[in-house]
Amino acid sequence: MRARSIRGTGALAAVAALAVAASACSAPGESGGGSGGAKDSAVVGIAYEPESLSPLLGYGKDGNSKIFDGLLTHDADMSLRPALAKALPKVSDDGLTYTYQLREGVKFSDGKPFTAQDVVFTYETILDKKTNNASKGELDALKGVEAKGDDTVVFHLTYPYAPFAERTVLPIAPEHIAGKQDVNSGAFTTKPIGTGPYKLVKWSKGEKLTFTANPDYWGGAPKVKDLTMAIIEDDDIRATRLRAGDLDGAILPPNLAGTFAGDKDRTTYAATSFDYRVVTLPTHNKVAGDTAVRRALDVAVDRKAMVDSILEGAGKEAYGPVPTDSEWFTKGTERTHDLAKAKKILDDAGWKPGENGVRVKDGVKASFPLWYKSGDKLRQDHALAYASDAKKAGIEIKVQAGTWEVIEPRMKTDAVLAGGGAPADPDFDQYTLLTSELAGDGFNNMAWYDNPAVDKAIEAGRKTNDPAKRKAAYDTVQRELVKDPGYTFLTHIDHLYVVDTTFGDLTTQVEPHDHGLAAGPWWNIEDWQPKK
Amino acid sequence: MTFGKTAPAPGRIPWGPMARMTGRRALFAVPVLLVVTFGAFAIAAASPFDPVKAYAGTAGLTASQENLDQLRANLGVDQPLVSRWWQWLTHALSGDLGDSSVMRQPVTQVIGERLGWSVLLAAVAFVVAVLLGTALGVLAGRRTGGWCDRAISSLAYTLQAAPPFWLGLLAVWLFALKLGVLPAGGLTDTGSTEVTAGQVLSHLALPAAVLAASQLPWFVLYVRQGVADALDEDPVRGARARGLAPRTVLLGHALRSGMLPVLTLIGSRVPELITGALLVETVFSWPGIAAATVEAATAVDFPLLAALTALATVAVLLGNLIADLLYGLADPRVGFDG
Amino acid sequence: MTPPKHLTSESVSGAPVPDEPVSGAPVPDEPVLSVRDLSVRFRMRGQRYIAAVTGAHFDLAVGQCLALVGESGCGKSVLASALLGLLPGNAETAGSALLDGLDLLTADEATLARTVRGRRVGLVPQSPAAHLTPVRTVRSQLEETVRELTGTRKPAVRQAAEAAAERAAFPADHLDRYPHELSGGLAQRAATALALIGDAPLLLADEPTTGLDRDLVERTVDELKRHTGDHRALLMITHDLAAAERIADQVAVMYAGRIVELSSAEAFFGEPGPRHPYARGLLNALPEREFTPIPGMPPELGALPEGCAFAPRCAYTTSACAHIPPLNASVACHHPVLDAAPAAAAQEATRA
Amino acid sequence: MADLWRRGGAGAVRRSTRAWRVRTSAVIMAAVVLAVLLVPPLAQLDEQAVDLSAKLLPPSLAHPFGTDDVGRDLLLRCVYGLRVSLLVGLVAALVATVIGTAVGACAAASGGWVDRVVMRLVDIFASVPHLLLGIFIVAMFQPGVWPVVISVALTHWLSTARIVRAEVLSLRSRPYVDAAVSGGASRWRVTVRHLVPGVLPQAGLAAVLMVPHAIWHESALSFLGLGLPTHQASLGTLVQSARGSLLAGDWWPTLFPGLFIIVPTLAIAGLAGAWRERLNPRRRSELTL
Repeated sequence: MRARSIRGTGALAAVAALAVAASACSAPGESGGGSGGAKDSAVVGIAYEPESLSPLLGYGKDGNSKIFDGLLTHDADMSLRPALAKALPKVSDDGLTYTYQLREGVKFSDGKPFTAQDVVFTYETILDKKTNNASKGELDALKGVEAKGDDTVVFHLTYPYAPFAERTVLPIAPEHIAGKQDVNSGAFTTKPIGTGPYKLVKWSKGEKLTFTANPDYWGGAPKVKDLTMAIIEDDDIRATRLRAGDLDGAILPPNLAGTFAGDKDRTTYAATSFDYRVVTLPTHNKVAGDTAVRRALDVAVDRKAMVDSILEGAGKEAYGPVPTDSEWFTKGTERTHDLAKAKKILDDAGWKPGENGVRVKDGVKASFPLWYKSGDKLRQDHALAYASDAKKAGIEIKVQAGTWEVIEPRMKTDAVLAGGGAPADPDFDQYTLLTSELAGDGFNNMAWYDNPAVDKAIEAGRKTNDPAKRKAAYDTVQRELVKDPGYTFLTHIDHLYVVDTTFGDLTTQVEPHDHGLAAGPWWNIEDWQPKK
Repeated sequence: MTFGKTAPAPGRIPWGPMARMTGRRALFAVPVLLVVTFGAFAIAAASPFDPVKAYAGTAGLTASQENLDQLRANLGVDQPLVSRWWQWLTHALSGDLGDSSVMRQPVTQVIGERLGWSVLLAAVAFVVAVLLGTALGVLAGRRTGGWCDRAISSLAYTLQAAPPFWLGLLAVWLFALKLGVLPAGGLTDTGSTEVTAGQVLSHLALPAAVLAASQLPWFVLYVRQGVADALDEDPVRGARARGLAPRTVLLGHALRSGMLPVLTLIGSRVPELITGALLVETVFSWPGIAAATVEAATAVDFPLLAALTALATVAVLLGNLIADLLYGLADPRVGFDG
Repeated sequence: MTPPKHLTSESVSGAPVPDEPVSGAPVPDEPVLSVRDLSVRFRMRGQRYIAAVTGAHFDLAVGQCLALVGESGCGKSVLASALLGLLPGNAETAGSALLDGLDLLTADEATLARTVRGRRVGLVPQSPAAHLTPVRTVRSQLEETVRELTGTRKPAVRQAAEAAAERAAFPADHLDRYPHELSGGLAQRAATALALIGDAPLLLADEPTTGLDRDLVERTVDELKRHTGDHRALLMITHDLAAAERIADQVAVMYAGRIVELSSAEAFFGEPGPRHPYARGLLNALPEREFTPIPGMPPELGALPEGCAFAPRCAYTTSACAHIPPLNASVACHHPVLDAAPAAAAQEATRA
Repeated sequence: MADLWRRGGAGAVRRSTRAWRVRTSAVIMAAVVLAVLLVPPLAQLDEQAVDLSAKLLPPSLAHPFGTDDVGRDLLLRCVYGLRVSLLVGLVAALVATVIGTAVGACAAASGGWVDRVVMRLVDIFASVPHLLLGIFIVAMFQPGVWPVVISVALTHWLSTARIVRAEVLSLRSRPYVDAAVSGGASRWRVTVRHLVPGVLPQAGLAAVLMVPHAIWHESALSFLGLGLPTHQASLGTLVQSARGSLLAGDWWPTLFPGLFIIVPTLAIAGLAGAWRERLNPRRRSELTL
């Protein structure tokens, strides 16, 4: 939506300039393509912008923040690799101590050296109650951080939390700057300094973030010198501006990405993801809380049609939070579309066809509302398709739109078309989505799902480092979800990015639901080798 | 009326009366703005809108109650309506219109950066609409009931019924997608580092054309009516009887009298122009103030919305003033008394 | 100023001689305008027609002034419009009006605009201020007319316009005023100045004295007469008999769209006086005469009575009046008033 | 008497195409009303029903307007959209007329400073662009059907108030009102019993003329994402949700809803124009839209 901003009196000056037919005036932004040689700048269009750029408030917590580095980072296969740490951590046998050796000679972009104290400061600040970090629960297992000299950091856990190393991708903030400011509102939240491959030049809120390469980056200076991330919420406008050559790359929904299919100058990348779309079936709704209804809906829904049409093939059918191609997926839990079976389940459970084909049981009509966030076309289309499928089985689902402010208070009884997904570890999704103690806790466990067997399995999975035991635990969860599907998982959606071919062949990571600044083909933009 | 008064010296602009009229209008604007801004606050107060949650954004959804309460106190939302309004007003007078939550900038900065582009778009569209509308209106009004009139009037009525956003979308489809001759939106190519007049002009063409098309019918129909009526009146009869060429009669007499009612109503077009700009800027992602208004509304950005509503009111009053001044200048029978 | 091309004796002599000279009026030697059977009707909704002028028939010679008199709504102004080709779109005409060999009724708009209006027929309109465009000064409209009618170019225009104003005795220091800022007399002079620019052989004055006070009326008509001189003809349409008496050479009386009497001014205002009962009634209504108005109201043109239109108001009505009387011997009446003798004689005569 | 008549006037002929226009408008409106009333119960089709296998089909015999990007028939969607938009427009126009009539009648009946203050407030209200005020109201009250109706109603009563006030003032000078007043009736009683019925035709005309405006506003708000939810068919949401398809080159989901706004608007304007001519024969030159 927001086009390039025009600073200060620039706009008025331009009016005047036009009036006298002058040729040019000050530029609206400093980004943009170089005029010759290898393209050393990139402008990419993204849909959301972060609320803050401070790692202490949650920015870049899943790694890859461009401005910062974590102790570890992910490679293209989502395997952990050392970053600010010299190597992967040494884990004690009881799984309660993680020891990291730090990389030497790393400097923040202001020239000050990076030390173990910065790591301790970062983690301790996040855990501080006064810090408004919404995801501090992810470090629940962490008891304390300890610096041993300038180059060693030791983490002590309260319980052996299996995926802990995955959490240490979070970016490290400089104590000498952030430590002197109010953590929640200081200048650091908008003008961050880090060790990462790029330095922030300017953040025009709601419009774009401009970065320039960090020439002293410990991993080598990036070839793409200038990086602009244009924040364009509206998909149509993003597509239009990409087509107009305004942007070098952009994330697009499937239907719009499809319009670039024949474009020789642009390549479409489909990043597989853990990003699922799901219908919550609230336990406290008389219809949606009924196991028979849940099971019927689970087989009545035509996931393949959704993938083929709504996602234009860019995605996979989803049967749980774990995508079917993940090593954590439990083979055999796929549900095929079977309308007859759905009807039989309902018939057997006593849901008899009533007026207008809507089933009734004990005077209760098989009908419930389904909310989606207004303006989200992908969710709207999923919701409408789901409702159409349900109708065929005799369940009436009334699709409603609203903002989160409207939807949130209704989540206890009304179904919601929700999304989520974190690829790093199965615990990340399943713990928040399915454990009964998180029922109704904000956007955690929105369906108030309550299954003791699942609770037990999740608890077991997160507290052991033994891969076999973990696999068994998550298999249990996925099998329980077949028996009592408190959510109808619909699809895992591929994230589609259309990028100018001059940047060569790019790669993508497996992406989470919440694709931040650094997801997409530009996850490793510091390593790009632009063509001439 | 100035009947009986001594005639003003020919060719001299009556600055004095014009300045006095401007002054009177400025005085009238004060209560209008007070009422409008107070109305905005009253609507906000009556609505379920919670400025605290709006300020906190999505973080507000998960923020603790304690946190929200603190924010509530900081924002002064606890105070009664009148004192909040008064506070806003006094701050506004000192140039502080608050911070826009959606743009994450001070409201004054948002306005400063975007107003110029909106004025450019609106002015170009308005001038095109006036010129083209006058030409078509004269063509149609010259011979009402003729095929030319019917074609032009039908087109005008149809254009008037067509929503500008729909016209805009079709224009994008045709000119940007099918023909590929004009850019579909924005102000400049993002790839370039300068705002060049050429780029702005090519990006301006479609939105200005669509905005002009949305304003055009009104001008066409009023000029047509004005010319047709004037053609039936004595001054034109007199001019024809004098043996003036038809073109002179049409342009020098019928049009000049016929344009008068149009002039008086030009001021009333400012709201319509703003309405059109709201839609056109959104369709073409023109970085103007109207597009910002829509964004502010979608995100319930009250400080920005309130300021922009007041700004729009000022624009309307200004439009009325300019129209009346023009009318006074164009028609010597009318003074500057209003 | 260049003299208009058409004012040559050749073209005037080329005009056809009227086929049926009207008796009772001084026969003009050089008819500038000859009107034959001119009728105008308006087409209304539903195939209805309103006859505004029916069978008008007269000649007008150089140096002559014809006063066309009648109450308002009798069709006088429609006749003037017809001569200028300024009738509204729903009007239909019949007959002819020859001016310099050109039939004004059949001429197309381009001919009328380019060669007739302003150039061969100069109009001094009714309510002259209203016939000027209100948003332009008198000077600008004078200069414009000078430019278009005489082809004078830039530097000379200003002077030519001032000369034109001068001719009509319009004061030069009022040239930069707007029409609404002029007094009635000055507006009249401005209109006259405009009408004279094209040096037209026929001046058409449509109610030139409406709204003026007595002194001004006299001055205005005197000026018109002066401008007519001996090289122009003046057709003055008026309801003001006193004004007509002052300058007219012939008088035509119109009632309900028809010319009911056409005679020399001498005979009309002096002895034997008007012969049509209506004309007589008009004259007698003047304050300096009997000061007795004609009873009743003139009929609406859309709802004319059968037969003689004046019959319902006429003291002499007989059964013959059920038929429309033709214009014989300059009067259209079945029982014209022959002299000032009692009407009874006339009545007797027609009954016989 | 001449028997050969010629067209005499060089001026324009104003041939009346009015009757033709009124007839066409009436036919279109009748079709619109019938479609809107009858199609939903007769169609027995769920306009929300998604058929993912039939997405974005161009216009054909089976789908005269084509289908949208989730395979819904656009003709059906347009009819439903028109139904919703028309309903919103009607209710909004009705509410606005009631407000306008009440305010106008009260101002005129009270006279004096009340009249002046009220009409001054009306002037001030009129200084805020309609759509902007609508946007403001909807933004504050969350998008939805009722906020849209309210915002359209609250921005459209001004002209009705002015018309009604003027009409009441002119009616008040009529003899029968004088008679009622001298008969001892109170000012309010006179207003309610004698004046309000007298202004109803004008108010009704204003209401009808307002319907296209209201539809227009609804569609504009919906298009901006501030009106009805996008899955609910209204003419505005249809254009809004067609945007993506249009950028992909599929023109029909955008074209037809727009025509559904234009055609009824013209038809209503045509009928209301005829009505206005009957009410105010002398003000023929006034424009109808």
